Amino acid sequence: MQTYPKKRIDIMIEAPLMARVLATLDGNGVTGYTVLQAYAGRGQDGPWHRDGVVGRAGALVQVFCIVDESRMDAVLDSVFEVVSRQIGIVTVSDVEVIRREHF
Amino acid sequence: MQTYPKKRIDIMIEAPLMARVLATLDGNGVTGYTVLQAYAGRGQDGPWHRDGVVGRAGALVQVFCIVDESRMDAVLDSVFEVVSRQIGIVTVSDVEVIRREHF
Amino acid sequence: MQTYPKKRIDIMIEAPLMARVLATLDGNGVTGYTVLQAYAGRGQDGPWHRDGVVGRAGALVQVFCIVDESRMDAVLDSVFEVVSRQIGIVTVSDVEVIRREHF
Amino acid sequence: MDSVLDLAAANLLSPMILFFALGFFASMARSDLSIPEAIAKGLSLYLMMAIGFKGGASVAQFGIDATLLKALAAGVVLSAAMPLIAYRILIATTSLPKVDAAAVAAHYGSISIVTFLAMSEILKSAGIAAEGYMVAVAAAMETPAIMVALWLAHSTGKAPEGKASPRSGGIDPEMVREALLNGSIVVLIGSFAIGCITGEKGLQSIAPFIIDPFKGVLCLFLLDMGLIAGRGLRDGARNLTPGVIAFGLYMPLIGATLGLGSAWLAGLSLGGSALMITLAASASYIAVPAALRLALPEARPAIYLPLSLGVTFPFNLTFGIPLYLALAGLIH
Amino acid sequence: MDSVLDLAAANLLSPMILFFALGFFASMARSDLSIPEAIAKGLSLYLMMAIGFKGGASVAQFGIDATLLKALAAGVVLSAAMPLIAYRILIATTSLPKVDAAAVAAHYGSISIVTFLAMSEILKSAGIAAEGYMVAVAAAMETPAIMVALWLAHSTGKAPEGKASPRSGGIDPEMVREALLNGSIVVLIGSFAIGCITGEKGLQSIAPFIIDPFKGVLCLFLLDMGLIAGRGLRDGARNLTPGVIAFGLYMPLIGATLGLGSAWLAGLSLGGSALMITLAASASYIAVPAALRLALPEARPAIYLPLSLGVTFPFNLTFGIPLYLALAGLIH
Amino acid sequence: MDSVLDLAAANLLSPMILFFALGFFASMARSDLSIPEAIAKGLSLYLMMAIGFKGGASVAQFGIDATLLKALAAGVVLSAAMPLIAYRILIATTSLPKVDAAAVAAHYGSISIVTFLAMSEILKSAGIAAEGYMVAVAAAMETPAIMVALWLAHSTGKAPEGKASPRSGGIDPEMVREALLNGSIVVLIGSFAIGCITGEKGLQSIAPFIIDPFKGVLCLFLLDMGLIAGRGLRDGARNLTPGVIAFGLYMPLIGATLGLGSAWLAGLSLGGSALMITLAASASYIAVPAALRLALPEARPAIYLPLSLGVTFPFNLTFGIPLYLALAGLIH
Ligand SMILES: Nc1ncnc2c1ncn2[C@@H]1O[C@H](COP(=O)(O)O)[C@@H](O)[C@H]1O
Ligand SMILES: Nc1ncnc2c1ncn2[C@@H]1O[C@H](COP(=O)(O)O)[C@@H](O)[C@H]1O
Ligand SMILES: Nc1ncnc2c1ncn2[C@@H]1O[C@H](COP(=O)(O)O)[C@@H](O)[C@H]1O
Ligand code: NA
Ligand code: NA
Ligand code: NA
Repeated sequence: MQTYPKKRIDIMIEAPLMARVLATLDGNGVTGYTVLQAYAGRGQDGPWHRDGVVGRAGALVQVFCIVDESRMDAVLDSVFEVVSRQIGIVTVSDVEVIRREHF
Repeated sequence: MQTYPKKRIDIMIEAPLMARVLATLDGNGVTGYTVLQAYAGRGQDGPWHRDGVVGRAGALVQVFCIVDESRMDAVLDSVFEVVSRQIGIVTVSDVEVIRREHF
Repeated sequence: MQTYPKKRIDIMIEAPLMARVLATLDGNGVTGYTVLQAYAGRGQDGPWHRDGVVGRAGALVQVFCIVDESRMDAVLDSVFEVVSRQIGIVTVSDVEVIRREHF
Repeated sequence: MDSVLDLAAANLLSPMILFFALGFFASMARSDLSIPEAIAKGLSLYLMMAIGFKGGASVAQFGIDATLLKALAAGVVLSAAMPLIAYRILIATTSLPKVDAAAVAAHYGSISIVTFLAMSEILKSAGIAAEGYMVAVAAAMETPAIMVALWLAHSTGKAPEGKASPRSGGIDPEMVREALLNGSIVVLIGSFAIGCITGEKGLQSIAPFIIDPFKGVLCLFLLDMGLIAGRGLRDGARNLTPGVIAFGLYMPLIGATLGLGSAWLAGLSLGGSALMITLAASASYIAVPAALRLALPEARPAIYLPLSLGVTFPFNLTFGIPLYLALAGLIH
Repeated sequence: MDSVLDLAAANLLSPMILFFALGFFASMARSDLSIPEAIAKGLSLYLMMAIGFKGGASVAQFGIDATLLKALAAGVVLSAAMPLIAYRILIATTSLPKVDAAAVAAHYGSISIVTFLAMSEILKSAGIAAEGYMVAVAAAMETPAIMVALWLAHSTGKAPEGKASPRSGGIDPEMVREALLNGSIVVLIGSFAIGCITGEKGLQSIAPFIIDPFKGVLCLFLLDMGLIAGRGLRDGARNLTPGVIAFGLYMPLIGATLGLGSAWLAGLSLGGSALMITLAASASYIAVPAALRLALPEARPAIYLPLSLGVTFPFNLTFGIPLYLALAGLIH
Repeated sequence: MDSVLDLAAANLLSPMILFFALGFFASMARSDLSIPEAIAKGLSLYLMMAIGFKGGASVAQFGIDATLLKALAAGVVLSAAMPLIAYRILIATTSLPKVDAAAVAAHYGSISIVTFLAMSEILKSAGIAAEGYMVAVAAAMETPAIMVALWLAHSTGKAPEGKASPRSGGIDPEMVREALLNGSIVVLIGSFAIGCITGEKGLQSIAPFIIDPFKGVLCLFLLDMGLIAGRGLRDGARNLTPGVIAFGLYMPLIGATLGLGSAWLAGLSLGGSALMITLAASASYIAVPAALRLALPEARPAIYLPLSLGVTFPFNLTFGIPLYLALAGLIH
């Protein structure tokens, strides 16, 4: 089956920041994104667990977004601007998609 | 540590379609798969959020499946048949595994 | 935007084993990790579903961890020691990160 | 007429409707208020269990008669007939593609159990009894509309079959099984049966769980429905033309009229008639969308969901309910 | 004998058992009905909290005596002894590998708190009092069986140690700590202690939460247990040989007999004896599986889970409970 | 003085505090007990809904007077003034960087609704009435402190602006909207309004849901708060210097004193004064942290969360509440 190379951007971010990151992606004309809720983790600031957090702060979400390579730099730049002052991990990886029109 | 190259297929699909996609994977003899529940997202049809959806429709799940390259095309073809009329995003990426027998 | 190559290790593991895997990662000096909760799946031992499981046993979690290539083998070795007798799938893939200091 | 207005005012100022309104306006104002999916599902299970059990226990107490069968038959016929009417109206008055028209029509043939619950509470407050088996009628009305709408979509020939595999279109038996065994129906009918078997004694033993807090739980659930309906309307309104929105407001009235006739034919009591009218007037937003995503994926949820959830549901809850009760009064 | 049959019929037709059956058959019929994990966990916490608190408050009211210590000791001995018996029977009558036999044995030494709850409700309906501290006995019986089974698995030498690191086998102290501090036990014993401290007054202040709706919540929880048991049996039956299935049906009777003896030795009341018998007859499906996945990963959950959940649990709930109550009657 | 000690003892031995302690020690002992996030969120929604509704219904019954406005004004002034005081103290007595000092200060200006709930229950048990609108005062006190703290952080010029975009710093209107429309406040104020509208009659209709089980639900919720507070302290204690911990213990007393003055100025009743003192003494751990992560990300949650949750909250719950009630007695 014919596949097409794209980039997958993964952004781990604190839940209270989610709306801001999504607005940034919207502003960059990405065709879509998906959010997963993380369950637990540990970083330099110590461990956290979804069931042990009050309110929205503290828990992380993972936003991912499949984009064309041509758009990648613009997206990364503007996402980085949002997450630079907060907890946030951004990774990029290679994927192949089967429907080109979608991205 | 010795690792072996495999393919990871990720299928984002509406929850009501999940059973059908899993049956397709079963029918293709994959050794296993795992499903994650997505939390929120946006696509061409607008945004959705798990806490704002009634019933099963609307929310997405992400099915992933580690397969041997030799089996990949067969799996992609039959998955594509199921998702072609619905919302569905399929990506393929390279991974290395540490237990060869398992896949 | 400047990115740096790292490795992403994904460990699918039964929930009761989670604490042990995380302790192993802690012991290996990884800078952090994140856990997602899986929703359903199938393997050689048959299917499972989060809503159909009593207690902690049976459901899977996915631990992932971005590490520098230099540390990868040590992490894999010690993780493998923990999961070798249990259900556990470990994959490794290439990612690029935008903040080098973090890993 | 006076009493209808009184009823309407009383309904609008009841905690149930006010909590719905709170949710609706919170969504509209983009508050981050949300009820976790698991809690919403739990509340919904509770409501199905409680309403089913109470219906069954009441059947155990008062017995059943031929009316039950007549009411069931009337319900099934209504559920199958309303999509045909709705479809024709949509084709005639809007520019919706046929496949979307069929999908919308399915929603109006089927029912909204929450609207039914709200009417039950109003009847209870007003001290009006109703046939306990109306919950069985509600369950029976969920699915026929889906089958008819699928037949409409495929027989009018315009459903783009494209490269679709045979099993992703048409009415296959697996889909019928799924629709009949969907979780809510199983709990509703199962609890109804358990209520029938264990009767008044069973009811008493679990009354502090399923009866006493019922209305309060319904308020909390309606808060969530308000959030979802408001969000649906906020995100979806731009996809709805004025003709389609109007349909979402007058179709319930057509349904109500048909429901009135059926209630009269079946010989239901005042309370039973009000419930039958409410079922006919209400539109599905759970069972039908889930079934259509599988069987008619070309139809756009962005049309049918905001229409059913954001337009018809709030209309029924606020203005419909007192009106339907008044309508039921016409034949009693 | 008459009254046993009456009791059995009353039990089978109680809302609790009927909701369990509803869940069981819904799973068997592959309905998509499911109760979200978070809700199931919340219900289970509620049940632990309520039963613990009530037990404690009753101890505060009626005091404790030497029977408490005797009952605790009897429970611990039973929990440790039953795996030895079960293991021997399994080795003698089935072809299960030793490690699986040890794992299954652990389940039958430990207990099912839901079966205990169901018996408590039956006693309450029948107006039979029971010692409040039986919840402490239940908690004490959860863990010893696990230790004995691990010792069995390792001493019979056939546990494939392979390349396993030392900390993934054997009985390490960390594992004991985990088993003793597992969430359910902490809530059960903690609520028991709070009930002891705050007594009747504390109980009254939260009775509308922990007493009144208790039975209804238990029904909803049993609906979920039915779903899970049905699914367990559906997916797992093919892994169970007739000999193993038979064991899942007669082992509870052996346990019940031993429980009867212990109750008699400890000098428990009619209600307390019925609970002790039920604990001995019941098999774990929560604490033990979780512990074994860590400490004995070679044992196959595909054997022990369907057996405990899909065979023994339904058997105890439906036929066991009236039988165990009748057994308790033999010594009173 | 006697009665204060009695009150303190009664409070410490109430089921509420004991469940909190159970959770606290379970976390400390690293038990795996946890309450699913969805359940905790559901319980919290329930508590907001119930307390808001009851407050509103009481206003509907007893009417409002000028005291309402005075109490609201006093609350807003307190919430804005306390961060200024707290900030100065922290700068003078600890080595916290300015940005962390401002962040901590924000927490102590704002309020903890759970502490408020616990005080309400104590008042109810003691048969002391309180102004129903105190829930509105509570809502009004949540946000002003955040604004003042942000102004502090930015005006003292030491907030590292770095390469931050304008919208991630300062007080932007979007952030104010978010803080005012946050879920808990919307439910609290919305339910208060619904209580005002539907009054005693509305309250009666849902009392079996929002009144009867209230205290029991609060116990379960406090079990969870105990788990979270214990975990917060366990993981976070090493980040807190003795000076900071001391601040977490004496700042509530300063707040209480200011609250006492405000209650006196506003002319509140005994119960209302106790609630006002409690609000002033309590520290936020939900609304403020969420807002600060957005607006002041340089401030370290590892300081302010364990301090507010692990030190001040348990202190207020156990020793603070009886003390604040005694304080309120000084002006009545
Ligand atoms: N190397 C990593 N791999 C995966 N997730 C990480 C990693 N480092 C940090 N995280 C996640 O990001 C969160 C914040 O990290 P930190 O900013 O280092 O405290 C952690 O709690 C983890 O959930
Ligand atoms: N480029 C993308 N990257 C990640 N997820 C996407 C992307 N596009 C769509 N999605 C997900 O797929 C769903 C349906 O997309 P669509 O069919 O475009 O409406 C969205 O709601 C997202 O959750
Ligand atoms: N090939 C695979 N791809 C993705 N997930 C898998 C795969 N094989 C197994 N799994 C997951 O791992 C669990 C245990 O697998 P197994 O040990 O084969 O029973 C399954 O229930 C799946 O959730
Ligand atoms: Na209808
Ligand atoms: Na046992
Ligand atoms: Na304060």
